[in-house]
Amino acid sequence: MVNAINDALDLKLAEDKTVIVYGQDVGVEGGVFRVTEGLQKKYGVQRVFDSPLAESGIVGTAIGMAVAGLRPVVEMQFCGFIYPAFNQIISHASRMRNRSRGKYETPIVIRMPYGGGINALEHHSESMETIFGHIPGLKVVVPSTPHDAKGMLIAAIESNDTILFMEPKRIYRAIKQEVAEGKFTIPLGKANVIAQGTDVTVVAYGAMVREVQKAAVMAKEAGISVEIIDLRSIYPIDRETIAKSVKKTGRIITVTEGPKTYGVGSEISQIALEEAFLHLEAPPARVSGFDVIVPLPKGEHHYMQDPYKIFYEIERTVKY
Amino acid sequence: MVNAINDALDLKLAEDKTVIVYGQDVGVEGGVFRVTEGLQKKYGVQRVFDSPLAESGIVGTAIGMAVAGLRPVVEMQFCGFIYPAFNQIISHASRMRNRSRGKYETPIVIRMPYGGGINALEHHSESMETIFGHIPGLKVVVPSTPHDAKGMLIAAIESNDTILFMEPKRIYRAIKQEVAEGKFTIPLGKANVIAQGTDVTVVAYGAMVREVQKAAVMAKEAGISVEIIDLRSIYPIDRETIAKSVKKTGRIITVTEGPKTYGVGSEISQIALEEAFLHLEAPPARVSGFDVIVPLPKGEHHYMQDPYKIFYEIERTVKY
Amino acid sequence: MFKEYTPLKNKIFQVIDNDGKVINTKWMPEIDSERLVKIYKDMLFARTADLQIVSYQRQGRIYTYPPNYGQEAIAAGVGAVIKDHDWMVPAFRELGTMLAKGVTLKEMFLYFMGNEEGSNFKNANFTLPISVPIASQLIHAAGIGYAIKYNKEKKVAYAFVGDGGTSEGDFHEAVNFAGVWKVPVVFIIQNNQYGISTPTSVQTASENLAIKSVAYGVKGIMVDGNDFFAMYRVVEEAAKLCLNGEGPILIEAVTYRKGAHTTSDDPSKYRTKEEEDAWEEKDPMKRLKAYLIDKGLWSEKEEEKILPQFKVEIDRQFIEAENHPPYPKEDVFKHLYAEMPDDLKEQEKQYDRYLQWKSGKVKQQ
Amino acid sequence: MFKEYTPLKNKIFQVIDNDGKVINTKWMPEIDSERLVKIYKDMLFARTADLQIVSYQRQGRIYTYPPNYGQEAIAAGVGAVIKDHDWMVPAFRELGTMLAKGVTLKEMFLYFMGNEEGSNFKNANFTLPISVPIASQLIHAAGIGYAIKYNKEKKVAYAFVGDGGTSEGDFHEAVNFAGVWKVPVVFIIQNNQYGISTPTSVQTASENLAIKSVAYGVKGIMVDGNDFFAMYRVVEEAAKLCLNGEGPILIEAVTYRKGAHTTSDDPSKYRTKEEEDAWEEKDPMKRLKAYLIDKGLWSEKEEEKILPQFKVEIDRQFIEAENHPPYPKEDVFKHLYAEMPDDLKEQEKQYDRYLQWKSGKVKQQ
Ligand SMILES: Cc1ncc(C[n+]2csc(CCOP(=O)(O)OP(=O)(O)O)c2C)c(N)n1
Ligand SMILES: Cc1ncc(C[n+]2csc(CCOP(=O)(O)OP(=O)(O)O)c2C)c(N)n1
Ligand SMILES: [Mg+2]
Ligand SMILES: [Mg+2]
Repeated sequence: MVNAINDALDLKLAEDKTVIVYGQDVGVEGGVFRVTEGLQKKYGVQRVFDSPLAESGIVGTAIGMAVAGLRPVVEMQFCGFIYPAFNQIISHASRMRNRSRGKYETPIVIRMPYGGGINALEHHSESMETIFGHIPGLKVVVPSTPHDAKGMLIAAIESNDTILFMEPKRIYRAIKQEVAEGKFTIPLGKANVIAQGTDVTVVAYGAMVREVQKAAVMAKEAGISVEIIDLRSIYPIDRETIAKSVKKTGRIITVTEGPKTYGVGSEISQIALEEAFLHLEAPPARVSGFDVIVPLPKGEHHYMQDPYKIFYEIERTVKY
Repeated sequence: MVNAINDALDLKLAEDKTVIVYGQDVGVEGGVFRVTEGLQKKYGVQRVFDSPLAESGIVGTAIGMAVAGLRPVVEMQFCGFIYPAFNQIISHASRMRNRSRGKYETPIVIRMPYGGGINALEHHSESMETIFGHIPGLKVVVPSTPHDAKGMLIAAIESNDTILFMEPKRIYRAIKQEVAEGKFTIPLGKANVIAQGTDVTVVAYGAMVREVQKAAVMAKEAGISVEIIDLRSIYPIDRETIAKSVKKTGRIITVTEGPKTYGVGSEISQIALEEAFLHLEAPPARVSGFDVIVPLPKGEHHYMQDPYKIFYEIERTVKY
Repeated sequence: MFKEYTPLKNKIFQVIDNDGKVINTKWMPEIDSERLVKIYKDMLFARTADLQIVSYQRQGRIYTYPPNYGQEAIAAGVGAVIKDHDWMVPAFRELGTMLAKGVTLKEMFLYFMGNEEGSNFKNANFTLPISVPIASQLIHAAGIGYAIKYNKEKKVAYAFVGDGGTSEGDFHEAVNFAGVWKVPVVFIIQNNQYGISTPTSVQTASENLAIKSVAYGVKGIMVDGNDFFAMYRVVEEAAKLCLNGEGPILIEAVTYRKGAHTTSDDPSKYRTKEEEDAWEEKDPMKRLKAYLIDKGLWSEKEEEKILPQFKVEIDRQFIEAENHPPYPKEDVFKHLYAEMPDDLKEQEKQYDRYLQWKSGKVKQQ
Repeated sequence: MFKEYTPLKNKIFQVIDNDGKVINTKWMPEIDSERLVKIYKDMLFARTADLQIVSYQRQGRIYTYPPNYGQEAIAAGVGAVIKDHDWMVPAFRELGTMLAKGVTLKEMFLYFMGNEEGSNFKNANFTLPISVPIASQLIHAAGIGYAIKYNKEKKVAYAFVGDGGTSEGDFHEAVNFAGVWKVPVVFIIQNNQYGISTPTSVQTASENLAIKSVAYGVKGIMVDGNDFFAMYRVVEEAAKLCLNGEGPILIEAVTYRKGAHTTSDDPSKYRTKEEEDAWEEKDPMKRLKAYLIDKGLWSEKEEEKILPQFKVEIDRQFIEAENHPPYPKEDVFKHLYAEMPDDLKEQEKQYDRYLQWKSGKVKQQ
C-alpha cells in the first residue's frame, strides 16, 4: 500500500503543478513510513518538503494554500497527532466553502496512518474515525487494498472537498497486490461488496477487512455464508449498498477498531434500521474496541479485533 | 440555570480550598454569560480568575493543577472554541489516570455552554457531544434544569474523573425553577425518566428536553402516550433506563441538536437493539440536525429541532 | 525603520502627536491631499457606520456586532496600502479594511444579520470571510504567503489578530511558519488593550507584543495605531519589504477599543472612566482631523455636510440588507461540499417532506 | 548570568571546553569530588543502559526506543539539582533525569516493552509519565507551577521539550501562561539539532531557541548542553530564581543526539558523517571524563572495572522487566476511571464470555 500511495502522489505531482506535498519529515526522509520516499528528489523542495513540527500550522497553511489555488496533500505523522490540528479542521477546512457560500474552496487531502496492531507507543494505534465522520463538511475515507489506496487517493486529490485520507498502517506493507499502472480513480463515497453471501452482511474497512475475510472462512466452515462490504468511506456512508445487502441477508454486523460507544457500528446499524427494519432477523450488531484507550503492545491483543472475535459475533447473530 | 451553576461553584469554592475556577473573562467580568459573577470578589483572584486567551493552555494547566492536587473547574467560552484544547483533552485529561495506572488523577471539570437557538455568530451554536462521548476516559454530562445543573455540577466537581460539563445555553435563563439550597448531588451517568408513557420512548437532553415535552403535549392530543427520558449523561450512557423503557413502549426516538451521522441517536438505537430487539415494534428513530454546519441565525430554524419535528417523528414511529 | 524602532527597546513608532502635529518629519509619509481627504472620509464613514450599527442592534434589527470605533487609523493605514490583488485575512474587527478591499457595508450587515451570504463578497477579491476562532486565521495567511511565493506573484497577505489572540498557539505557529518559509505576510496585531474584559497584562508578561517577532526571527515594530500617518508609513514599509522577499513582518498597532467588545458587552464592568478619557485624547479621527484642518484640507462645516449623507447611505445599505430575500432552505445544504453526498441530498428531501406535512398541520390548527 | 549570557546576542553559556578544561572560572560550580564522581557514574550508567537497550531492541526483546546518548549532561545537570519534592515533567528522551528522580530502569524497560505499568513509578514522586504528544506536557508544568505557588510550596517544576517541540502552539501557551502567572517552572529545551530528520533551521527562523523567552517576558539562556558544569550551574541558578519567585526560566541546552531518533530511524538519511564527527568532539561524557581524569578523580581502569557491573545490573533489570507477569486483562479496563461506568464493566464481562467461548473453540480445533 505504501508504494501505491507513493505512486498516486507521484502521478498527481507530475500532472498538476498545484499539488504540494508536505508534513513532518516527508521531504528528505520520505516520511516515517517512507510513503513519500523519493518525491522530494523528483519534484524539488518547493513541492515536497518538511514542515515545522506543528499540526495546526500544517493544516492551517494548507487551508491558506488551498484558497489561494494550490492543492496541498499534507501528512499527519500518526493518527494520535492530528488533534493539535483539530480546530483548523473542524472550524475552517470543513467550513470555508460553506462559510463563503462556495466562493472559496479547500481542496486539501490530509493523509494519516491510523489503527493498531504494530506494537507501537501510546497515541500511535488509534482509530478515531467517528469524530471526523461527525464533522460536517469533511469527507473521510479509508482504503483497504493497495489498488483502492491508489485510486482513492487520486480521486481525493482531484476532489475540491477537504478529505481525511486514513491509511491503515497495519497493512501498509502486508498486502501484496498488482496495482494497475497509470492513472485511475475510485469514486469516493462508494462501498465495495467484496464477497457475496446470503446469511449475514459484515461491514468493515481498512485493516479490519482482512480480518473479516478470515472470519468469513471460519464461518463458511461452519456453514454460514457471509457477505462482506468494504465500506471505504466513513463519511459519506454508502447507504444504498448497505441497504441492498441487509435486505438480502437480514443480518448485519459492523467491525471497527475504535471504541464502541459512538463508533461507526451504531451508525451502520441505524442505517439498517432505517432502510430494512422489516427484513431484520437479528439485531444489527457490532464488533469493536472497548471504550478504553488502546492498550500498549503487551495488552493490545485484548483490544484488537481478530477473526475469532468476528466469527463469534457472526455465529451469535446468525443463531439469534 | 445560570444561578444554579453559580450556586454550585460558590458552594464548592467555599467548602474546598482545592477548587479553582478560571477561564476567559470568568474573573472580573464573571463570564460572558455571567455564570461566575461575584465569585472572584468572594474568593479572590487566586481562586477565580481570568486566563490568557488560549484553550489548550487552559485545559493543559488544569491537568497540571489536577495532578498536583487541585480541582480546577475551567470554562470554555463557547462550544465552538473548545477545539484548540482538543489535544489536551483527548491525549491527556482523559488518559492521565490510565497512563499512570491510577497514580495520577485529573479531577477536572470543563464547563462549556453549547447548543443553538440564541441567534449567535458562527461557532456559537454547536452541539458536538458525540465527539467527546467517543473519547475513552472522559465523562460527558448535560443538565436540562437548574436543579439538575446544580446537583450534577457539584457531583462533577467532587468526581475524580475528568468531566465535560455541557451547559445548554439556550435555556440558561429560560427555565424558572426553585432550586434547593445547600449542597446536594445528582449521580452522574444516571438518566431521568421525566414522564411516564406507554406508546413511545423519547430520549433527549439539554435544551431538547423542553422541546420534547411540548411535542409530548401535541402527541397526547393525538392520543399518543410518550415516555420521556432525560439522558443527562452522554457518556457513560444509562443503558438500563433506556432498556427498561423501550421494553415497555416498543418504540424509541432520540432527539439531538448535533449533526445526524454519528450522532447520539444511532448509539441509543443500538442500545435499544442490543437490549430489546424482540420488543421493537418500529425502527428506533432519531430527530437530529442535518449533516451541515449550524446555519447562521437567519437559517437556523431550518436546522433546529422543535416540537413539530419531534411530533412528526413520533407520529411516524407510532404509525409504523 | 525596524532597527530604529526596535520593540526590544520598547520604542513606539509615531508620526503625529495627539493634536495632529507632525513630530517625526523623517518618517512622515507623502500622501497627496485629495487622497488624504478621501482616507479621512472613509474613516468617518466607517465610524459612522459603526455607531449606527450599534443603534440598529439596540433596535433589535441586527445581532451581536463587534464595533471598531477607536481603531479606524489601523484600518485606514492598511486600507491605503493594500491592493486589489493583495490578500486580506481578517479576524472580525476590521470593518474599515474590509470596506477598503471592496466588501460592501450591505454584505457586512447581511453577515451580522445572520446570513452567510454576507461573506460571499461580490466585489472584494482575495478577501477571506470573517474568522471567529481567535488567531486561527493567521495560519491561513502563512499558507497564502506560501502560495504567493510558490507562484512567484507580487502580492502581500495582510492578516489581523487582536492582543488577546497573541496568546493562542495558532499565533505562534502562524508567525513561525511564515518566518521559516520567508513569505510575504504582514501580521497586524490590533492591540486595543483588551480581549473582551481581559487586559493585555493578563495575556502575556512580554514587554510589548511586537517583541514577539524576535521569537520567529522576523522583523517587528510597535506603532501608534491611532496615528494614521504612522500606520500608513509602517504598512507601506512592510509591504515593500514583503515584495522584496524580506517578509514576514509583525506589526503591533497600539490602539483602544472605544466601544464595547460587542453589543452584548458592558465595558464599565472592567475599565475606568479615567482610562477611557485618557485614550479619548488619542482618538485617531480627532488627530487626523486636526491635521487636515490645520492644513486647510478639511473643516467642521464639510464634516457636518457629509455626515448626513453618510448616514443616509448607511441606512440605505442597511435596509437593503434587511430586505434581502429570506434564507432559502437550499442554502442550508448546498454549500458544504463541491460534490454533495447522496445522504445529504436525502436529508434535504426528507426535510421537504416534513415541511409539507408541517404546512398541512399548521393549516389544520 | 542571564544578562551576561543573553540569547539576544546569541551567547552560549559554557564552563569547560571540549577537552574538559575549565574556561569559565567565574561560573564554575563547586561540587565535591565524591558527588562529581557519582554523577559521572550515573551518566555512564545511563549511556550504557541506552546502548544496551538499542541492542535488546535489535534482538526484538523491546519495542521502539528513543535513545538519549549524547545528551547525558543535560540529564545529569538537572538530575543533580532536582529534589525529591520537585516535579519532573518529561517528554520521552529524559532517561537520566528519570533515573535521578527514582524511576527504575526496570520501569522504563517495562514501558518500552509495551506495558503501562512501567509508568506507575513506585519510588519516583512528583514525576509524570512519559509524554508522547510533542510539547503538550509543557502546559501541565505551567499548571503544576500554579499549584506550587497556590499552595505556597518551595518547589520547582522541570519540564522538557525538544527543539522540534518549540514549533508547537503548546510550547507558546505553556511558557506564556507560566510567564503571566510567574510560576516556578524551568523549561528545558533539549536542542539536539533534529526533530527526527528535520533540522532546527526548518523549525524556526529565530536566531536561537532561548531567545524565544523574550516573547514571554521570562528569563532565558542558551547553554552548552554537552558541558555538565554549565548545565549544572544554569539549572542551579534557575532553581534558585524560581524558589525566589523569579520564574519561570527558559533554558536552551544545545546538544546532539548521537544515536538515531528511535530504533526505527536511520540518521544516515539526513545527516553527514562529518557533522557527527564534529559533534563527537563535544561529547559530554568525554569532556567530563577528561576533567575527572585530569583532577585524578577517575581513570580508565576504574571505568573498565565498573562497566561490566553496570551491564550486569542493566541486564538484571531488563530480565526482571521481561519476566513481569503477563498483562492482566483487567488492566485494559480498570484504570480509565475513578468511578468505572457500568457499561464498561459490562464490556469486560462480555469479553470474559468471549474468552471462554474462544478457549473452547481453540481447544476444539
Ligand atoms: C478560539 C476562541 N476562543 C474564544 C473566543 C471568544 N472570543 C471572541 S472575541 C474574544 C476576545 C478577543 O480579544 P482580542 O484578540 O484582543 O481581539 P478584540 O476583540 O479586542 O478585537 C474572545 C475570547 C473565540 N472567538 N475564539
Ligand atoms: C504532536 C506530535 N506530533 C508528532 C509527533 C511524532 N514525533 C515524535 S518525536 C518527533 C520529533 C521530536 O523532535 P524534538 O522535539 O526535537 O525532540 P527529539 O526527538 O529530538 O528529542 C515527532 C515529530 C508527536 N509525537 N507528537
Ligand atoms: Mg483586543
Ligand atoms: Mg530534537
